[in-house]
Amino acid sequence: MTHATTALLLTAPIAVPLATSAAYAASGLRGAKARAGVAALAHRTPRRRGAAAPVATLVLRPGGRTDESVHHGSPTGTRGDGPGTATPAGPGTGSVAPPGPGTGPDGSPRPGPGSVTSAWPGPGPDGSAAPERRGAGSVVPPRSGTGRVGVVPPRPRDAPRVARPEAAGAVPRPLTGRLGLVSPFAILTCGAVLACTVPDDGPVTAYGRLLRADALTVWMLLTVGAVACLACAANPAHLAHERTDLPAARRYHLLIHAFLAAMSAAVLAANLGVLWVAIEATTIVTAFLVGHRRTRASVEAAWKYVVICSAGIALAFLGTVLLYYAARQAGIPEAYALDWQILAARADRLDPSVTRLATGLVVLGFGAKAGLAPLHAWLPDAHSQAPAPVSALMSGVLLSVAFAALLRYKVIADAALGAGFTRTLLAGVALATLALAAALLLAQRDCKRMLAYSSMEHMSLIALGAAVGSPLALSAVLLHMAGHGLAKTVAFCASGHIARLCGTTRIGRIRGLLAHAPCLGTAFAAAVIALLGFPPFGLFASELGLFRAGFLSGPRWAVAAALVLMLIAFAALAARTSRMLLGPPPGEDDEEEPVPLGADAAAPLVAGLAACAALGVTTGPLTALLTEAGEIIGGH
Amino acid sequence: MSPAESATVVATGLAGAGVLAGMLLPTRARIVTVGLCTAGLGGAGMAGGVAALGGARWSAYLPGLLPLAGLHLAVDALSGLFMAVAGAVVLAVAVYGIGYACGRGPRGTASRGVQSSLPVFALTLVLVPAAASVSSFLLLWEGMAVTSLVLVLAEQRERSTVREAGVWYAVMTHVGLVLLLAGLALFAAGAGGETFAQLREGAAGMSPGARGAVFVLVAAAFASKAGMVPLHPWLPRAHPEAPSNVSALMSTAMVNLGAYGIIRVDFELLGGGPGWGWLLVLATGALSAVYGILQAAMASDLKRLLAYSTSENLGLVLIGVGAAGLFASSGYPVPAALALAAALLHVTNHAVFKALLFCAAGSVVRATGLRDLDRMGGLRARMPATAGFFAVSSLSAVALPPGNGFLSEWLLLQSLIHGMTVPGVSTAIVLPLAVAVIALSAGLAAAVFVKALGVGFFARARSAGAASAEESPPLMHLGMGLLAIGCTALALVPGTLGNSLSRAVAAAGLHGGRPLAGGGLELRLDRVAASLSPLWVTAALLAGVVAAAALIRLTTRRGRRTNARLWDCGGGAPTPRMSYTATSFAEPLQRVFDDVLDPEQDVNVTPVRESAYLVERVRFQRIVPDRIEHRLYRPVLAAALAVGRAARRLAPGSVHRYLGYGFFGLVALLLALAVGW
Amino acid sequence: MTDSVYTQLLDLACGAFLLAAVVVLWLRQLSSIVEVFALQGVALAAVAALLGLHEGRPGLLAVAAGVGLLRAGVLPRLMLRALTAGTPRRPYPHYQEDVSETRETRPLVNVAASLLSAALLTLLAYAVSRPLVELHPTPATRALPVGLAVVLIGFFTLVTRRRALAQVVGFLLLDNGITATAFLAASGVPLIVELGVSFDVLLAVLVLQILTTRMRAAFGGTGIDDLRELRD
Amino acid sequence: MNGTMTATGTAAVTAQVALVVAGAPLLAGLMRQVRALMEGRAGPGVIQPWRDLRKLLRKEAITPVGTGPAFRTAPLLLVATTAVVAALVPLASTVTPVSGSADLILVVALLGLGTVALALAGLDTGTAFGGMGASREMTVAALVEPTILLAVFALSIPTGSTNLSAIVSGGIHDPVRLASPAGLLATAALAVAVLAETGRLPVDNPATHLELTMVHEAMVLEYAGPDLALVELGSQMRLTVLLGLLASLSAPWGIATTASPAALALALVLLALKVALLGAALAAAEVFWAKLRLFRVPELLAGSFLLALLAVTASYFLTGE
Repeated sequence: MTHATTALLLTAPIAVPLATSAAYAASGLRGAKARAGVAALAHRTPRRRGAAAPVATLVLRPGGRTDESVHHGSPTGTRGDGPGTATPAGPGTGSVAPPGPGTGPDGSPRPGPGSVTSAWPGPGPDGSAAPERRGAGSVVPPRSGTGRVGVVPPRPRDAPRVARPEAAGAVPRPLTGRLGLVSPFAILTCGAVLACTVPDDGPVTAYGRLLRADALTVWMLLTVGAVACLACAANPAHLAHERTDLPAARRYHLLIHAFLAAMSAAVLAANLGVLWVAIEATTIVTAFLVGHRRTRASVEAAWKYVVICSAGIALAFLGTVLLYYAARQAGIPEAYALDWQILAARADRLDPSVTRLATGLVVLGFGAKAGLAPLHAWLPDAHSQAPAPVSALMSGVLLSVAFAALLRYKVIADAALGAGFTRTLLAGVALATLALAAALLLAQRDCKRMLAYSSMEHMSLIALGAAVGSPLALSAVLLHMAGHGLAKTVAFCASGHIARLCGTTRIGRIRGLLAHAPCLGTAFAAAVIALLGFPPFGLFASELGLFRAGFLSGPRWAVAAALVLMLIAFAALAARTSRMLLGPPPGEDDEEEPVPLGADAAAPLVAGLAACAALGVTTGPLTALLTEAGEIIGGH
Repeated sequence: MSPAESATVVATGLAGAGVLAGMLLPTRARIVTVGLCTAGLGGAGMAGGVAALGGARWSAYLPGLLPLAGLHLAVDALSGLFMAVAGAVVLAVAVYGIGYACGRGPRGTASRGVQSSLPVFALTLVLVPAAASVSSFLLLWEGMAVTSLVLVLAEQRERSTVREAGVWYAVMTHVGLVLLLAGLALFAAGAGGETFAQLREGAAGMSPGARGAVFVLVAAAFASKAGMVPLHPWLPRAHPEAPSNVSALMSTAMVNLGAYGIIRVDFELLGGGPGWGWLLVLATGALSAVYGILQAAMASDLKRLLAYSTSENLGLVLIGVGAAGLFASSGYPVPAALALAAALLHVTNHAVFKALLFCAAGSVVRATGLRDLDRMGGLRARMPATAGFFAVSSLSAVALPPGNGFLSEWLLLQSLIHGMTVPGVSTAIVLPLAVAVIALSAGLAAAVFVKALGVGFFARARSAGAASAEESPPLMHLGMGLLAIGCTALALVPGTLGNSLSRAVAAAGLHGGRPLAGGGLELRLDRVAASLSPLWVTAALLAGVVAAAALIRLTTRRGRRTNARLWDCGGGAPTPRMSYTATSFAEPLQRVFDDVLDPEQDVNVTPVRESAYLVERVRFQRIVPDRIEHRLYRPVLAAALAVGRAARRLAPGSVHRYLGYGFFGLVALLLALAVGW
Repeated sequence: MTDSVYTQLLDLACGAFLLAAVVVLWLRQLSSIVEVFALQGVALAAVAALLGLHEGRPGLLAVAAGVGLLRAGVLPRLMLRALTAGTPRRPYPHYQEDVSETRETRPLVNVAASLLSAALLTLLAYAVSRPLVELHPTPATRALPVGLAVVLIGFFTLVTRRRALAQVVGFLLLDNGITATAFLAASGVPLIVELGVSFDVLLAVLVLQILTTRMRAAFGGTGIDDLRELRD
Repeated sequence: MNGTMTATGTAAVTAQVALVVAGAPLLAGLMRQVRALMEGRAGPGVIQPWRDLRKLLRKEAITPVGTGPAFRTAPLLLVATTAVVAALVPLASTVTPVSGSADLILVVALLGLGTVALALAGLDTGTAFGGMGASREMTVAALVEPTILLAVFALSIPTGSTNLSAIVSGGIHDPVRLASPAGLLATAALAVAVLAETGRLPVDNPATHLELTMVHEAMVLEYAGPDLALVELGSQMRLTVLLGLLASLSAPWGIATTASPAALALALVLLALKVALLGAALAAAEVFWAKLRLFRVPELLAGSFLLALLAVTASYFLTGE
């Protein structure tokens, strides 16, 4: 491979998403010009057909102003119901908050149609504006037995945001459709090409050792690409169903692609400092994605997410700084003192006590980002509030990318300190996280939070695998990351559809999903079955490998304890899910027509499940890659 | 291509075709195609198994499948026996299943998910015995678990109890998996490799402690699959709630694999285990046998009764396996081989008659919508064929000649009686008790099946559903007929199995000669003075019946029988409500075993409004709960729920608290590092 | 600059740096807190500049200037803006003035206990950084505990303060501490990393500011205690 | 096995069956007569049961409405099983063509088959009496089973086989065995079990027709005419065979162990005497016994179970060395 090709391959996963992101940003500037065309399109396309349209053409649905205005015109009296009587409808919000202190004594109704609300990202227009009382303003969407999943009557809460039609700049639809999938495919393609060469030719670098791709990188790239493909394919349906207006949709796309770029950068970075910067960048980008809906709950989730993750990851930076200090004192020149490969090669010269401190901080810090205790608490909140595809991306790959960063440090620490220190640390963290997740799953009441805790469970398993540390365990860890990413993506995307269909994410209020919406229910059930670790899905193979390796070489007490805790989590997850899925359909009429799932919504789910199942059956051409990646981290 | 290999390939191919058909075809074609594919798969499995029993061996390694491990398959006579049994049952039940799901069958059974899971489930049943490495075994094992879970949930729309049963099943299965995974992984770690060949070699080098741990973990895991007390609660829930063809498979081929696992891993791979371990197995089997059949005696739900009877029969099998292990570990291979052969024969017999019982019960459930014996009755007249099949299988199940169940229990008793030659106080105490347990369970089994047959099928209909029952379609009869033929063949000429059983026993690592010497018409034991000629006994019985009938014919003045009213004590014709129900039938037994069963009684006296001294209504209720479940599982579940509720306080929503976790984590880490960790 | 003067000045700057962190814990008025934070930024820049002068690295001086600009200039300004945006001029300022919005009235741990905790945390920092100092004892590395202490104090602020802005300050204290550690330990991390980190910090503060605004719109205040809807 | 042996053996089997069939009513008559005499009554005479049977057999066969094949075949099966048992058990000779299959467990199971058939017939009538009888009968049968098998176990230990011919000839050749604690205990346990199996006092009262106490009679309440004759005959044969078995096990002297016809003839005579003696003793004892409450029966059976268990352990510990 020539130097230029290498550079291209290593840059593209970052550059293409960035460019896409920029394109979305630019389209906002050009929006005015495109608007006329979009309006025409909007009138030609009947609203309800959209959900069944092919993926490539269905990305954004323009505002549909006529419809919206109808909803603006709905009497505010119904919306102004007291919070106590209204049923929360927003996905992921289980409780109705009492009115905040600023509600105003008159309980002033929400702004009427056409009123100007805060523009992103500027501050709110006026402190006196009545706070958006989530829950209070939303009525339960009537359950439409004939409608397709997601085509639910519009949510009035969104209405004020669409209230400025003149701001609705638009990217022409076909463009956005392709654009949305370009960057995931770019990542996947680069990963695939590298997967062909790296196992044979060894790692490649570019830009003066700034970017580097070894087997671990390639595996993570493939995982990121695959999950991103699914999530981006699910985006259009999600946005359409959420009735997102164009600027918001554009912001959404912009951020998603920036997010992908940051993750690719984190995976490709050869320099630990750059790695840290990229991971922190994901926090910043996803903060807005978490808060995308701008409800009280989503603002809360975003705040917790940013504060906890930033604080956590700052600790990781402190650890990195200390490692840098140790490296400099070990005689590694400044330019290479954060270079992973060199650090790993010369780790035996690092001062043990400094490295120990650094490693502890890094485990704590990147552990926060990977959803591990003790800084795990952002995870259920953020995952339950983020839009479903974003939750999927965060849970599916962001956690893994953060953990992959941790794995890099682990190599250095193990070489400097011997395996004992990280093993104890990671095993402790893993067990604490697992115990926490299992305990909180036991009486879980919210569907998306349940999935989030399940992510914690799986991340702790991954951490346990890293604690075991043999090549087999590490290969299993990487396989687990991929399998979990795919399965969790499907689960989150399906949970998004479920939330829209049922108008709630409360487990207690969702009944008979398999009877009510068979396709959606089946997909969700299959995803949960995959997450529970049943064959033929990839998680079975990885868990099996992990426990085998654990009993062979690892801390057996930890592995045994993990098995017991996982049993508890299994029971909780199975019991909770069965509550949602099984039983007669919720309507009074037992013979009610089941709700079909649109092709565009179904495609990512089916693809994700198929990929996950394929991983469980065989890794095919990726076997060598997986083995080598396992040996990179665990091979000493 | 060896027969086992071609059987595996054909079975896999048919399973794949069945899955596709289950997903793609319209309802009726789907059911028929899936049924035929599954039946073919069963046939292939049976053929492969029989070939292996005949001495053919086969092994294969597919490195590309199952990431991180690869798939190892191997077939010997022991696996062959279980493959053949599973294949045969699958074949018959699949034919039955076509009729069961078509037409007025339960809605859920015909659905795509259920129909496409069925062939996979059948495939795993056939292939689990062929797995030859820890990973392959667990893969197939879990495949079996997940497909059976889907199948158990088939009728989830109709009854809310299905969900509960499904969760119990899933969780208990997972408990089993956790034990199994831990046990096998420990074994693989100790033996230094995960293929069965490596385990076999490495087992000798393991420390006694490790061997003991592996033994107990693995035995517990398999015991839970076999429905052994106290890991049984899934069984009386899942089997009744599953569609009957699925119950038939689960209650036979699947639970058999629990016994297979113990024989394969604890007996063969581990090279025998500690004596105390086998005592434990034997005790578990004995406990389960008595407990299972007692609960069956109390049950009035027909399928629950059959499920508990499964627990009993597998308990008997484990008594045999445990005894075999005990004898082998004391160095007496001859009685050990006999006991193991008895266990294997009982596995076979039980599979065939229990499948037939469940199929017949399914036929009743399908026709009447009833599982409650108290509300059945009179089905003999409405569904003669089903009643006949149920009678045949009941005869096998009650361990009385000329049923096939008698033969294996006879063999089991023989092995225990002759095991007294093994010295040791433990045998002197354990074996008589085991014999008593077998006898008690046989006696109770007689009561149980008299109840099931007599109350369920005889007398008169006690509900509208039973009164309007219609006979099932011919395909179901065909399936049941195949099983009935199997029962009969096993009952009359068990000697033909002699050589196969000997090979299977040898494959389990017992080279104590051939336990069954006789071939053909006689069942004669080798080196032990005992023999049995089931065919002659049956013939003599028939001759006796014919002679007695002839006697009546000759002596009676009028040849024709005349009908007459039942004696009504002069109080008008007895109504169906007066007849004995299953509950009343079981009442004496329940009083006898009062202390064990611990029934819950509830008397509600409602006085009339005007006066507290006048009674308007008295409501009496007595429930015989599963005591083990109540005492062992309820507290655990309650505690888990309490922990879950309490754990919510860990996530109170306060960002300060969340940051505090991190802060204290950091401080703790720093403190640990500062004090010099 | 002689070594002793350099050491004196460095210790002075570090002392000011630590003191500023402690004072943040002490103060209640949010605007004052921000001002103190700006002062801390100055001290940090001074540390960097002193190191640059001592080691004769002009690059480090430039970095010092940048750090000073960001942490003493841009970030405090951003925070002040958020603060003023949250307290609009009302026609009658004395009437219904919402004091709680601009003051950290009742922190989770009261001020006295906070200060004691800060003392303990500082001791912990000294204990922990012993191996760091021992690895390469110089005047700069001897001051390393200060950086760690500020990290811990920053984290403590983050945990105990109820106002959104106070939490932001806590986060920035944490970050300042890390930057100081980097300077003291190894004269700063490589430039590209330093740039990336600064950019990230800036963005993080921006994000937090925007979220504060949204919080105010949604909850009618910036009390973190109100954020308790998402729980199990 | 040479021709004469086969011939004598076949003759022995035939003679056994014939003796049991013909003698069973006589035994019943004898027992009733003994009882009547002891109670101070004249008694109907020893052959009264035969007269009853003849009377019943001549009546027309009656099928109660609503009963099915189970009801009709149960009497046939009862007689057939007992006849087969009579052929298998070495009552008169241990050298018969079927002695190889004369397994004690098989004998017990065959008797159980008869019980089950009758119980099903009782349920088939659909009356409260039938169900009640079946339920009680099966309860008792289930509880008797462990005792019987343990007794079998104890008896088979010295011989090392459950084959009845082997046990009996072992007893003939080694009489000490019979008087050993194990042998005595086992025989006692078996005796109790025989009482329960045959529905005699104190477990069941064959003469009662009171609802509260009926067990066996409740089951067969609907039978009439030839069917009832078979049921009666079957029960009497059962008693005879079991008493004969008890006699063979506890006092095997005189049973032919060779193929000589003379020995066989002597054995048959001795058999009749032994059974008559046992029957008379039983009848005499029944005069002094009261029927136990149904729910006290388990205590009795538990006692006999204990005896059987002691027998096994005794035989192991005392002879195992």
